Amino acid sequence: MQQLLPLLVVIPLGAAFLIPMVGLLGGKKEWRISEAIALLATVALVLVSIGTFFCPSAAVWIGGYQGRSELLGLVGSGSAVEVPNPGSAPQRGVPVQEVVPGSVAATAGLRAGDVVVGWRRGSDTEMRPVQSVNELRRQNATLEPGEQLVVRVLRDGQQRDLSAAAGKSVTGIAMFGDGLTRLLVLMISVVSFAAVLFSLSYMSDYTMLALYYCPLMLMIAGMNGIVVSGDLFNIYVFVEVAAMASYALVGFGVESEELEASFKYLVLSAVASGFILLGIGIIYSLRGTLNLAQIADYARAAQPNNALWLAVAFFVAGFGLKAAMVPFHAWLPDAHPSAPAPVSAMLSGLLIKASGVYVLARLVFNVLGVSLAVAHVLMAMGALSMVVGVFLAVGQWDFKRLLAYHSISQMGYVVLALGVGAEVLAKGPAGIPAWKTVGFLAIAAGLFHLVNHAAFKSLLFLSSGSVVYRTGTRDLKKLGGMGQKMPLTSFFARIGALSISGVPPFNGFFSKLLIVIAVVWAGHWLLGALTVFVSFMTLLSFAKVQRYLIDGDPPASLSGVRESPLPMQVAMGILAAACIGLGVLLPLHMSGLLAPAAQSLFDQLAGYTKAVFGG
Amino acid sequence: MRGMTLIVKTITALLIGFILLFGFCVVLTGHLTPGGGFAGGVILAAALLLVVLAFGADALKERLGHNLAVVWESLGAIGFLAVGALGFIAGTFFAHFFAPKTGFVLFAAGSIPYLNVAVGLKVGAGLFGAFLMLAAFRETERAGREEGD
Amino acid sequence: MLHAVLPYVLCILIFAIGLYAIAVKKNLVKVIIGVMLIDTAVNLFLVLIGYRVPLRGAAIAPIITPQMGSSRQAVSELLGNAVDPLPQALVLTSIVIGLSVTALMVVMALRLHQKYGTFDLTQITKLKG
Amino acid sequence: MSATLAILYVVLAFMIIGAIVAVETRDLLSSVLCLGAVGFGLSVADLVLGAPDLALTQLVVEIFSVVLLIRTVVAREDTTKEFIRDTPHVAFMGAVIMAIVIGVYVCFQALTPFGDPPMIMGQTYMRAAEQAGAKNLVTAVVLDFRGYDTLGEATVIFAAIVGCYALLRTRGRTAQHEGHDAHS
Repeated sequence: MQQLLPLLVVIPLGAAFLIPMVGLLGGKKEWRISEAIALLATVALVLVSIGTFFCPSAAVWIGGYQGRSELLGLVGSGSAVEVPNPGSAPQRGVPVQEVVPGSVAATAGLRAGDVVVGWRRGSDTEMRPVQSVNELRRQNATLEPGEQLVVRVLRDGQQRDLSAAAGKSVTGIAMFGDGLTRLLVLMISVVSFAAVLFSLSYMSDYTMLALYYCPLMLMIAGMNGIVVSGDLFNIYVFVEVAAMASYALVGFGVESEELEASFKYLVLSAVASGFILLGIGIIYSLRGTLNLAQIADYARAAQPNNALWLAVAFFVAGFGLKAAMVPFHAWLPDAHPSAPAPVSAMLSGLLIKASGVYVLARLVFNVLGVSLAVAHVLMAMGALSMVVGVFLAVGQWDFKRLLAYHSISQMGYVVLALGVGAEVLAKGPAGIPAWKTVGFLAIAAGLFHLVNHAAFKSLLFLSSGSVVYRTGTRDLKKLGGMGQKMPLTSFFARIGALSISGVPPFNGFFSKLLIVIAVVWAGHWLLGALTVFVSFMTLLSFAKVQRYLIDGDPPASLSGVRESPLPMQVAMGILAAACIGLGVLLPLHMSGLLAPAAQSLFDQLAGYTKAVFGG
Repeated sequence: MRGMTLIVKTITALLIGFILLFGFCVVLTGHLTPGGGFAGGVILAAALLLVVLAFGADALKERLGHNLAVVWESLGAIGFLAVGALGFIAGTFFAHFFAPKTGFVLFAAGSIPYLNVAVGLKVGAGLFGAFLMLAAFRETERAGREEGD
Repeated sequence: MLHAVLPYVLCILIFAIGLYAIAVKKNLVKVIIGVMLIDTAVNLFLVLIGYRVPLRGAAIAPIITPQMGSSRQAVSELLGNAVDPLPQALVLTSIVIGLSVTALMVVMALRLHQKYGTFDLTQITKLKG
Repeated sequence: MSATLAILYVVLAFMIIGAIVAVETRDLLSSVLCLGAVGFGLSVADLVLGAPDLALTQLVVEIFSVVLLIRTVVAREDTTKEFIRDTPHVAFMGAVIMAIVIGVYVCFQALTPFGDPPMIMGQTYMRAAEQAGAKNLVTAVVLDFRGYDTLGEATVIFAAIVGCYALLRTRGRTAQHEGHDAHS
């Protein structure tokens, strides 16, 4: 893991930096060279992501030097206040509200209810009056090795001196891989391999392909960077890397609609970034650190205050915009269909998950802590997305736009399941008796549907690309009879359609079933019924696709259409195999793939901190 | 782009050396004084941009067209990645692979000066290349419009 | 206590003005300006967060000057009073990202103007939705 | 109120006025110039708040982006031409945004007060950087402790420039594409 995690970012970045240099100097063969580099890089990524399954979870610290603990672990009122001191004059001091277990303050023996009135460092002889908690934190962070910080506390009317030496920790940016990371990394590398394979034939219509493969690699690097990162600002940077590459890819055809969609996407995404960065600023101001595990450690002890709620609201708005959840979904139906088909597959299949839902889930479950308010917001957003997305999809005649609306709807399932999981965990034993099982089930079902959606939505977008490549149109009214003309493509499209509508042997059925079970078990009968209803609507919508795209006789204008080239078939074949495999082999991959991923969210704050700091 | 008047050209010719020197200075002493690779890179790009504005886009085309600018930019990016990847020798990505030197000298502070140079190269070449590309686009657009009229 | 919050709120006001421009203005250039205002406000917010009131005088930048030389005491006095360098590092990154977004937006505006002949967003409407 | 704070308020007021004028003025050129003034204000604020690195970078970047905007965007339209009207929901949006600001004001009462940051990671970084030999501690944080972030930042601008190149191609597709076999 030590070496493998950075490789997940280094490989695609290296490829991306090489491609324009080699590509633009390569003359007429530029696209061949770019293709070769991109294909090699994605194959290497698939191998590395499989390799991560054979290594134990561990944190890697990127940059910096070995340092000392900066975790004082003391939660109290911001600045000193006047406290009554029975028997003598009142003193100024900082009342301690809570102490983080395992931190420096806890080892020193501080307890909630103490009042810190003074401090001195190892070499000082006199106690100094304490002004604020932050002052203590600063002093703790600057201790020399072996030096001790002594604090004088007022406990039960008596003064005592407590001392503690700082523990060990490290500086730099954390990279962290657990079950969830492994699952997502595998998903990203397989889908992007299929997309690059598909691009080999599909992109031959476009000009200057070095400028296509370079952003594609950057997008993969960005998504891998998000998933393996253990640092709040680092996540933001890689979200921006992936987004910046995707703007260029959405507008790659440089036609009016594509540029317009790209501009809309860019503006809304820039607003989302502003919100996210404000949230990060608030978190840094409150906690003084950006490391996710350290923030989680504070969050275990501190009561959330208004400022923290504001940060959470900013995160929900920002990452909700990136994930295109319903109040913020306006850009997705324009941006995803406008991109070239393999890019649509990656945007819908991967990007909204990695830079939206994954980050939101990680922050809610592992970093900031689950709470009823956030859980209800997630459930509302999920349910709304599900319903609104599917109703908008049913009326569409543009094949790719229809698929894009279904992306909103299907991601609604994921967010709903995660929201139900968060609600059950937030209520804890006070809620339903089997809260552990139900919470775990809801999280696992949500993550399973996330992976399934990556498989079948990418497959559907690739098959739409295959149709567009041969016929030049994606208007369902002008299409038809593809079952005769393009039998393999139609076969793959059918597998994708059956999976997304939740027909039994395929993966979509199992994940939707699990979601319905979890939602109903958690006591939300109405939401369960809604989930089933939306699934039925999805089936209807894809029956329409079946009717107008595959069945019937081809119109006269499409009489010369042939099956699409081999690389496209192979790419779709891989994803179709994934759709069937994820469904049929559920008992097999449950223990190795899905359960560890769900476990890492289910362990919440304590589990995450423990896993990062190693014990 | 035709360029500007003789006065602007003369002043630019006099100033350009100093601006470039200042840019290099900011890049190289980033670990000692305010500034660093990014600010220096933008200054370098702005200096080249001044040449283009004063003398027209053709003045630099032979020495630094926009394709060549991309190559320089990629080189800068690869350099940054390579310094990071050399850390694999010492353990992991971005680990310190040589002992840092202290004091007010040019090549102190571990890998920081090398990273500064890489960033400066990347940003300078990249921004300038983008500006050249914009200028070239304006040219083709204008030509297209004149044909159309 | 007003001064503990007011700088932050004024900074958010700039953010809100940017948001307003994006939501209300129908001119492409005004939308670009709105996005740039948002970037500015966020950068300012991060710098404000790192500010630390020194014991006396003006804010102290986290830079060791040759005058301090190798005097341990001068250096540790600096470390005890200088502003937080970490948010500054974040802002440096954020400025670069803002510049990248601006460059890309300008290019798109240029292409859209070439296609439609106007910056008026009410006329750039091939896409519905 | 200290001198620093007083200057800061003046600069902030200047920036807010600049922002309002930039958004509301009808002339695009003045609008862009006002935006430049806001950026300049930020640069001054950086100086006041003890961040000379940022002041320098912000100044250079602001100049670059204003030149970019004027050369490429404003120059191509008669800037005083007929005014493009706003959406009809101006009052509503204004109310929403005032609500955001008031909400933020209420919530920020619980934020760490201005001028006393916790500086937990910051202090660790400063001391370690000082031992590592960097004199400009910000550069040490940017390129050493958070060098990985800076790699990401370099990648962002790389992506943006490659994106500019890609979007400025005069033709996106090789031929007017109608499907490979459709036109038979």
